[in-house]
Amino acid sequence: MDGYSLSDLWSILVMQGFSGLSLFSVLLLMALGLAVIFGQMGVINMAHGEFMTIGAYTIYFCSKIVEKHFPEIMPYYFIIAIIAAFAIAFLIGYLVEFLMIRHLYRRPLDTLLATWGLSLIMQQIFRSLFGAREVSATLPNWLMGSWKATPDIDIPLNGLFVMAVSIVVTAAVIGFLFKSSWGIKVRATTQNRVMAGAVGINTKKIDRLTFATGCGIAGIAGAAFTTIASTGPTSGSLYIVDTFLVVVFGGSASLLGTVASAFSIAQAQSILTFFMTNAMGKVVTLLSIIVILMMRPEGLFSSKVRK
Amino acid sequence: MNAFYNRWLGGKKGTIELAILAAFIFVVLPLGLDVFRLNMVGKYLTYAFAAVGLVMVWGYGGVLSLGQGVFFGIGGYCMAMFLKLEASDPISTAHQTTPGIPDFMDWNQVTHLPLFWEPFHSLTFAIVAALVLPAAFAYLIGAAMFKRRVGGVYFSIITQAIAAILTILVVGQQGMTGGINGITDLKTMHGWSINTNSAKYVLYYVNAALLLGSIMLCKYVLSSKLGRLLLALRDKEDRVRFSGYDVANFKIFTFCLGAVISAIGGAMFTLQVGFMSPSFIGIVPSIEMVIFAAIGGRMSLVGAVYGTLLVNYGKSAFSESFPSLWLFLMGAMFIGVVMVFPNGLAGLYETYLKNWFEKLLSARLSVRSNAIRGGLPNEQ
Amino acid sequence: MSVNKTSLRPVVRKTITHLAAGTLLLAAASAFADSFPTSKVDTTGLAVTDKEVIVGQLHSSTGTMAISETGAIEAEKLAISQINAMGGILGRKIKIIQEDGASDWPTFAEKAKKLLEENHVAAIFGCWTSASRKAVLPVLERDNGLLYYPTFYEGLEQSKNVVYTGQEATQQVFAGLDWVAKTKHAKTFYLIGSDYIWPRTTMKLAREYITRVLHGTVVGEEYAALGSTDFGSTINKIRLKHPDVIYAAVVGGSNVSWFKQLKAAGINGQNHTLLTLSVTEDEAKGIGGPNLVGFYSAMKYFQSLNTPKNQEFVKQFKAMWGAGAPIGDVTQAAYEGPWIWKAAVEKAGSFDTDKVVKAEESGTITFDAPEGMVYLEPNHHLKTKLRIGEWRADGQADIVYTSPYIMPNPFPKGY
Amino acid sequence: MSNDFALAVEDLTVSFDGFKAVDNLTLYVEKNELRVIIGPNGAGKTTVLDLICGKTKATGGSIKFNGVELTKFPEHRIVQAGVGRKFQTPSIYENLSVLENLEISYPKGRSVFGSLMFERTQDVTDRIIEIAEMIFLSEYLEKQAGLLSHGQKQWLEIGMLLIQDPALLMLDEPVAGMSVSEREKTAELLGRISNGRSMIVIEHDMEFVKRIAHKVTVLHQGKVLAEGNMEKVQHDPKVIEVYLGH
Repeated sequence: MDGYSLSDLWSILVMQGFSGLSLFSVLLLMALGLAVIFGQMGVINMAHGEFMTIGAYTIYFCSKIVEKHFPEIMPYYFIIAIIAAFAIAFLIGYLVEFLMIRHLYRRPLDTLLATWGLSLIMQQIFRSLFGAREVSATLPNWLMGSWKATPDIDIPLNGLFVMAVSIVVTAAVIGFLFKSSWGIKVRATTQNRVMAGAVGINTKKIDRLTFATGCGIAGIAGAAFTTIASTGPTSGSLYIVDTFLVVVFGGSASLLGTVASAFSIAQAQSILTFFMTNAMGKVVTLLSIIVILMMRPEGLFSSKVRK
Repeated sequence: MNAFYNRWLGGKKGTIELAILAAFIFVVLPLGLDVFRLNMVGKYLTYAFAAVGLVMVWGYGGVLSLGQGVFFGIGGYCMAMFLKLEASDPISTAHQTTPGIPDFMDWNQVTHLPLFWEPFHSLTFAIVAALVLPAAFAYLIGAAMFKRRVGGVYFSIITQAIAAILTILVVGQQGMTGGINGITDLKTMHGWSINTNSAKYVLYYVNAALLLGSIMLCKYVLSSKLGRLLLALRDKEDRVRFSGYDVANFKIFTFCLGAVISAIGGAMFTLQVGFMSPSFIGIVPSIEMVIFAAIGGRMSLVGAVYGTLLVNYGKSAFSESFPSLWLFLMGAMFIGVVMVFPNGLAGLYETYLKNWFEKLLSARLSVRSNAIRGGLPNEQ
Repeated sequence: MSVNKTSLRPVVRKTITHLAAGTLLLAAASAFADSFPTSKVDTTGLAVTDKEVIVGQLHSSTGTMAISETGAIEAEKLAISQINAMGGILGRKIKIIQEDGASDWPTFAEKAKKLLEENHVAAIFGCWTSASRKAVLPVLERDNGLLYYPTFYEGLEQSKNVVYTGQEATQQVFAGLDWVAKTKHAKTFYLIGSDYIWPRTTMKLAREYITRVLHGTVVGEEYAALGSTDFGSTINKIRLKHPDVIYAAVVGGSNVSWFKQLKAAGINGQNHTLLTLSVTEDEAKGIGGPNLVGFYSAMKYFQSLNTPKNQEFVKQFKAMWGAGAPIGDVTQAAYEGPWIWKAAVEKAGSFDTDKVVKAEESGTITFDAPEGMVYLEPNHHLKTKLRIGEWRADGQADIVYTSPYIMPNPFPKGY
Repeated sequence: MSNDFALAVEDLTVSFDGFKAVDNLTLYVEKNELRVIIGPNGAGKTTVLDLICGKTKATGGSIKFNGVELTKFPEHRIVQAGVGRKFQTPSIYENLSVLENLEISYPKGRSVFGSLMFERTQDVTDRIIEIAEMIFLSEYLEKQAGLLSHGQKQWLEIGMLLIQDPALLMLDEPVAGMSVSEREKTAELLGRISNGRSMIVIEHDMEFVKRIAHKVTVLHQGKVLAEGNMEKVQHDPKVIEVYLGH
C-alpha cells in the first residue's frame, strides 16, 4: 500500500477495526434473541427476522407520530420507541408461543416449517399495513453523523449506538439468565423439563416467557437497525441465514459462544471485504463457517456430556 | 415379472396409484389443457422431481434438506450451459466483441470461454454432468455431515446456508454464470427447436415419463432391504448401527438419490422453460419444494406430485386474482401441514377417502384374486 | 393528442338510444371505430373488438421488487385512464389485464405467455428488472407481442418487439460524467454498484469514458452483493483513496444502508461529490431525504421539473394515487409507454404488431411527455435529455443541469 | 498374552469433562465364558459396554477382541468383527414385523448396494425361522414388533443379535421387566446360546446372576472392585460395603 501516508493507514486501520466491531454488534444483536430461543428451548424460529421487522416498523410508526404531534420530544423519542419495540415484539411472541409453538416442542423440524409459514404471513401483514415500499424512520440528529476523533478518523455515531445497545442487551440477557430466579428456572427447564416441572416450576409459563423474551430482543435488534438499514416487509428475511449461522457456529447452548462467534464472523467478513470484493468476501466467510461446522458440528463452544 | 410388479410398481396398491397418476398426467391433462397451460403443468412437474426427492430424503431418510434447490439448479445449469453454447454460435453472435461466446460473457468483458464451459459443447457430457455433479456434491455434503452424525436441524440450517452461498456465488460470478439474470434465450438442442408447440408436447411427455420412472426407481429402492433399513433408521438409529451397518452411507445414498432426481427435474425445467436462473437455487425455492412434498404427504411419492401440482395451481390462480391472499394461504399451508394434517394429501386420503375408494375398487377388481399376498408386505 | 375533428360530428345511427351527455364521447368514439373496422385494424387475432382493445400489464405486485414496480403500475394505469377519457385508441377503450410477476423471472415469462397466448393482448406494459425482461423476451419474439419497458437499463439490447422508454446506459452515463468533470473539476472516480448486469455494464462504460474521454482515473471499482447491508469496509476503502467523485449504482435495500452508512461515516454532500444513477424520488423516500442532501442523481426526469406539463402530470398522478406517492424517473417513463403505443397504433392505423413496429421504426413517433418532448428513434429507444438533480432534505431534487438531447445508442462502439 | 482371551480390555479410561466414568479398567473375558458385570448405579457398567461396542470413544487404553484392536473402529466395523450388543431398554424397530426385524439384522447385504440387491432366499427364511423358534417367537413372525409384550421385545432383540452369530454377545439387563416365567425361559435361553461364544451380561437380579454366571466382575466408580465366581464375590467385604453403602 505505497502512496499513502502513515497517518492515512493508521486512521483506516482504526476505522476498519471499528467497522468490524460495528458489524459484530449487529450480528450479536440479531443472534442474541435466537440464541435464547434456539439455545435454551431448542426451537427453530424462522420468523426471527420478522420479529426484527416488527421492531423496525415500531420505530418508524413512533417517529411518524412524534414528528406529527410531539415534535418537541423528537431528540428523545428513540429511547422510548426501543422499549415499545421490545414490548410489541414480546407480546406478539407471547401470542405466537401460545397459539403455535407450544404444540410443537420436541418436533424441531416441524417448528422450522411452521415458523417459516408464520414469517410469510407476517411479511404479508407488513405489506398490507405499511405498503410494499421501504420506509425510513426519521431519526434524532444525535444518532446521525459521525464523531471526529481526529481530523482523519470519523467514528459513525449510529455504529456506536448499535454497539451500546448490543452491550446493554447482552449484559441484561446474561444477567437475567444467570442471576435472576427466572433465569435459574429457564436453565432448569432447559436441562431437565420433567424434573423442573416436578419441583414446581411452571415450565409452560417459563417456555412462553423465554420465547417472548427472545422475540422481544429481536424487536430491539430491529429497532437498532433502523439507524443503519432500511425497513421493508421482507427486510427481516435478509438476516435469517447469517443469524442462524452465528448461533450454530457458536454452539447452540452457549451465550458466550454466540458472542465469540459473532465476533469472529464479523471480523473475518470485515477484513475479507476490505481486501476482496464484497460478494467474494461474504462467500469466503460463509464457506469457512460451513467447513468449520462440518469438521466441528457442535460449534465453537460446547461441552462433552455423558449420555 | 412378479418381481417387477412387486418391487418397481409396489404391488397392487402401488400399481393402482401409479396407473391413476399416469392416466392423469399422460391423458387427462394433455386432453384438458391447451399447449400453453400444458407447458405450465410441465414446468410444475419438474418441481415434482424435487418434491419426490424430498420424500426420499426427508420422509424416508428423516433429514430435512433445505437446499434441494441447489441440486435442481445444478441440473438446470448443466443443461442450460449446453443449450447456451449451441445458441451462441459465431454467426448469431457476430455483433459481439468476442463472437462465439454466450452474450452475457461478452457483456461482462469476458473474452474467452471459461475452461469449465468447454466440455458443455457436448450434449452427452451435459447430461452426464447434470446427473453426476449433483450426486457428487450431495455425496460431499452428505459424507461431511452424516459421517459426523450431523442431523436434524443442524443439517437443515447448513443446507440452507449452502443454498444461500451458492446463490451469492452464481450471482457474483456473472461473467461465467449470467449472474442474477441467469442463462437466458435458449433455443435449440442439436438443431431441434425447443420452443415450438410440438416440442412442448414432446418435452412434456419425456418429462412425465422421467417423473414416473423416478417414482418407480424410488419404489424399487423402498421395496428393497434398503427401504426397510430407512424405516428402521428413523425408529432406532443406534440399533441399526449396532447391527453392523454404516448408517451414514445409507443416508448419503438417499441424499444423493434425492439430489439426482431433483437435478433431472432441473434439466427438464431448463428445456421446457427455456432458461435457468439463480432464483431456483436459493432459500425460498428450496423451502417451497419442502411444502410441495409436505402437502402431498411427506411419505408419499405420488402424493408429492399431486402436492406440487396443487400448490402451484393455487399459486398461479391466486396470484392472478388475489395476489396478497396468496402469501397468507402459503403461510397457512406451512402451519397447517405441521399442526393439522401432518401427512398431507396422502393422510387425508387415508383417513377420509380410502375406505370408500377401496370398496369401489374391490367391486371392480373382485375378479382378480389377491393371491399376490405372501410376498413382501408393502404397507408403509 | 388532439381529438380527431370527425369525432365531434354528431353521429346518430348506432347511438340513437344513448342520449345522456356522458355517452356523447362514447358515441363519437364508436364513430371513430367505424372508420377503422376491427377486421382491418386487427388481422392477427388480437383481443380487439369494436369497442375495446385489451392490453396486459405485467409487473411485480408481490415479492421483493414490488417496492420498485408499484410506481410503474400506477403510472401506466393513469396514462391508460387518460387515454380512455380522451376516447381510447382508434375508437376503442383500453382494458387492462393485470398480472403479477411476483418478483420471479419464470413467473414473468409464464405470465407474458399467458397474456399473449390466452388473452391475445395487443400490447404489454411491464417488467422492471433486466432479468424479468430477459425472461420475457423470447416469449415476446416467438409470439410476436409488444412490450413497453420503462426502466433505465444497461442497453446492449434492441428487440423489434420492445420499446424502451427508459434511458439506455450511454444516455445516463456520459452526459452526467461530463457535467461532474466540468463543474466539480473531478479527476479521480470511485465506482461502486450492486452486483448485477446493469451496474456492471454502466460502470464499464463509465470507466472507459473517464479514462479515454475525460482523461481521469478510476481509483476503485467495487460491486456489492444484492441485498447486502454492510458497507463499512467499502467506505473505508473510499476514504483511503480520496476520490473526487463517488459514482454509485447501488440498488434495492442495499441502497438505503449505503447512504445511511455514508452519512454516519461523515461523508456528505458538503465534503464529497457523489453522483448516483440509482436514486429516484421513489428510492429517496426509503433512504430518507436528510441522508441524501447535497448528493446528485443523473436521471432524465425529476418530479420537481418546473414545466406546466409536468405540474399537470404530478397533479393528476397525486389525484389518482394519493399525495404521498412519489414520482420517480421510471414512473414517468412508464407513463410514456401507453402514449407511445397510442401514437404508433394511430400512425399505423392498426393494432397488428408488425404494422405498429413499422410505425415505431419510422422515426416519426413523438410524445409531449412530462419530461418534455421525447422522440422514438428507429432503434426502439427514446431520444431524451439527461438531468442532474441535487437532493434536498424533503426527498425532492433541484435540477441543476439539463443536457441537450441525447441520441440513444444501445450498442456503443469501443466500450 | 492377551491373545488367548476373546476380549482383553486393558487400562481403559474415559472421562467426561474431567469426570472419569471408567478409570483404568482391565478386564479379560475368555472364549466361551459368560461373564456377568454387577455394581451399584453409576458404577460405569453400561459405559464399559458402550466403550467396547464403540458407542463411546475411549480417552485411553485398549480393547482387543480376538487380538484385534477395537478402539479405533467405527461401530459397524466392531459389529462386523463379531461383537453384538443389546441395549438396556429393548431396542427394536417397532413399526416393522418380527420377521422384518430379524431380516434386517441378518448379516448379509450390509452395504448400500448389497441391501438394494438383497433377496429373501430360502436360506434367509430358514435362518429367521430357526432363530424365531429359539427366542420363542415363531408364532409371531408377522406381528408388528411394537405390539409385543415387554419380555418378548427383549427376546426379539436378543434374537436380532443371535442371527448375526456374534463371537461376543453383550446384554444390558436382559431380564428387566420380565415376569418370573419369562425369566426362567430367558435363563435357559442364555444357557443355550452361550455355547460357542463369549458373553457379557449386566444384571441386577442376583438370583438370575447366580443362575447364569461363570464369573462375576463387580464395578465401582469405574474400577474393578472384585472379580471371581459368584460365591467369592458375594463374600468380598469391599463388595458388601459398597452395596450396603448405597
